[in-house]
Amino acid sequence: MTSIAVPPSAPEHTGSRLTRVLGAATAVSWVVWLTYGLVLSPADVVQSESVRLFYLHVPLALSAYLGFTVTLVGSILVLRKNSAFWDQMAGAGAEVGLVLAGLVLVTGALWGRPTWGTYWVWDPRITATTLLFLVYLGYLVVRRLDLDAEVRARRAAVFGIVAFINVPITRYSVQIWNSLHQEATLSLTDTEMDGSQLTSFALGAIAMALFTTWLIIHRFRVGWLEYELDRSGLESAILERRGERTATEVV
Amino acid sequence: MVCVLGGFPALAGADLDLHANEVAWLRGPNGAGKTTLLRLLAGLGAMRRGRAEVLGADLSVLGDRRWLRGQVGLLGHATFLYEDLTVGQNLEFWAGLHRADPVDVEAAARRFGLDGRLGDVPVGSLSAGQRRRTSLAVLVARRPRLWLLDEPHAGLDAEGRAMVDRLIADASGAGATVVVASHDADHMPAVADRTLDVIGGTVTEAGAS
Amino acid sequence: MFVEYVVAGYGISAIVLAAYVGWTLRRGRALSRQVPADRRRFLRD
Amino acid sequence: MIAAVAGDAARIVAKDLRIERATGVITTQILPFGIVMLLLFGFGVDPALQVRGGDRSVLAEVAPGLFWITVLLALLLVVGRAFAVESDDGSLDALLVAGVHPAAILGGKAVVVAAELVVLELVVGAGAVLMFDVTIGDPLHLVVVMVSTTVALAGAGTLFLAVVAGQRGRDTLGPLLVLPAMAPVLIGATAAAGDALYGAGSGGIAWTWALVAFALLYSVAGIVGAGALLEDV
Repeated sequence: MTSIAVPPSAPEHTGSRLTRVLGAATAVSWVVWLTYGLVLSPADVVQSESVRLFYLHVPLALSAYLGFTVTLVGSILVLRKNSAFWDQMAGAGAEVGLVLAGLVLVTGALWGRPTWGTYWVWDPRITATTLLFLVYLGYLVVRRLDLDAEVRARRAAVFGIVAFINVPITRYSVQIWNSLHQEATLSLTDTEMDGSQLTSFALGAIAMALFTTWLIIHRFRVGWLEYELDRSGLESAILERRGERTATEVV
Repeated sequence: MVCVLGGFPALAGADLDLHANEVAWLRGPNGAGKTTLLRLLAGLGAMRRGRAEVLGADLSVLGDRRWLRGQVGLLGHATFLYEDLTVGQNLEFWAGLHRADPVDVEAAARRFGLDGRLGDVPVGSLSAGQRRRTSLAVLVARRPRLWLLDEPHAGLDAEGRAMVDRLIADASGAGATVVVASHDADHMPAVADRTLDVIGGTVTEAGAS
Repeated sequence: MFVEYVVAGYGISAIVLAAYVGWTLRRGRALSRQVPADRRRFLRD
Repeated sequence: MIAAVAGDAARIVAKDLRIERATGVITTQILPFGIVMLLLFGFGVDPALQVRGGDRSVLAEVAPGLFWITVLLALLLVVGRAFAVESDDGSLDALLVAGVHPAAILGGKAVVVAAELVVLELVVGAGAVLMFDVTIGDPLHLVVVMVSTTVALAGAGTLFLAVVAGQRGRDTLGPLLVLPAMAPVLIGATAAAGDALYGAGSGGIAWTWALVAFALLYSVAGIVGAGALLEDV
């Protein structure tokens, strides 16, 4: 772990120059993305206005994968280096990813209603995404087990690594399904895309990835502060524990 | 050394040096950290700060701890026996894991009166004292270099206690180190070479505090 | 057509993300006041 | 060293099978559970119901899925039992103090779980053939599907339950960890078993390869991750 000398005026928030730059970039990219995707680009010939939900849905999904990838990388480094830093990073990635994955499901359902006439279809990717959501929910519960911090970090890391197999399965579920079933499956990505739609996706993917990075850094710092708070609590607990000796002798 | 269990510093500072064929008695109130110290010495549990070497194994190194675990005999509050298996089957299983000599296993069983009919009785229907004898027999067959005994006399009759005392004497006579955590103030002074006080997660030589 | 679904999708997402961001930032402020200054590592770049 | 780990794992397997012989938990509790599930499926899905234009009953058609759901639920019971045997009287710690490598503990447990699942599968499978009018088109394919699925389930179940071993709430958290992660295995096993029973139609051999991959993945993950899960590092 790199140890950084903390100047006397340590900030009383989780912002820094990096997050401010990222935050500004996020704001600009969101304005561009939303203006183009919601106002300038034309409605789809087949799906009409509801195609605009897609400009949100797909970037959310990609960013959720980004969060889970941070969890994978963090988990590997926890096992290799016993790093508390990467343990908090893994937790931040999973929590942000989980929030985004939840919104993927909501926007997917809202897109499905006008398109398919129902909020839920047994589309392989919808099902897989729901399962992915539950897998990472389980990961976050493991992170809250009442265990020694390092033991918990390692157990969570094993789960964080194994759980990741579900990310590519989800990402490619439609292709996997189609290649295994000869019959065609109605899927979210079947529609032909034109230039303006591709632009909307690309802008959205960039905008959402910037936002996700910004958010993961903030969430990591919150986690790190919690970790430090636990540790300083531990210091006083150790002193108190040693104090039992003198207390016993007085009695 | 500092050892933390679930956010509670069970062991907050220990500094001790044990020699071969020494019998050390850990005494102190409940919750003082005796059990944690024994687990730590057995290579279980993680040490969060400080340095410790047991039988030449560095406790902060995982590989060393794994090796150490194979060298020590730990008898805790739990008997580590399988209730549904017989005394003989339990002995056979644990002796097999320890790669113990079958001759030693048989001798150990005889020594604790576990040969004969008792050998075919499931552990679940034994008395607490008989279970403890079975656990001790496993330890004896294993011939560890470091014995870690947590309240070995608890629940035993006079004869059983004498048996434990002889066992401790034999082990240290054979060159092993024995660490005993016990509340038995009448009994232990005669057995132990050294007395250590464990209070509030700290360990000190008796009389030196 | 279907504008209401688009509005609902973007609206719900905005509300959820705003709530989560707000929770994170506020918690960060509250915690950083409790943690001693010399232990507030990784808060700067 | 590998020989020592394998030897210890074999000792643990033999010991657990001995305990099973003495207690009969699997034969008197888990197998009846499987049979009850068969009966309940028969009540839930009318056995007389036919797919329109088909020559099989609906129950026979969905039998592969019901079969694997039964196995998946039984997996939770079987793995829970495998860990309960050890944590009853501190023997998990004692195994470590005996110098047993964590991989031998998890590996031994996985083998026991797999063996018990196989017994369950044979009984429930025979029940499905008798009661649901299931026919087996390609027995060899079915064996491959059953073996690879069993290994994947046993490996993953042991691995995930070890994550919560010794923790409060493990009985309720365990299913949350195991079931969603096992969904891809369930889908694959159902499709591949349907294939083996009624012939190609749902993907040929590809799902079977996927199952073999899952079996390898979870076995390797369990062996590599055992130390991180069972030792207080």
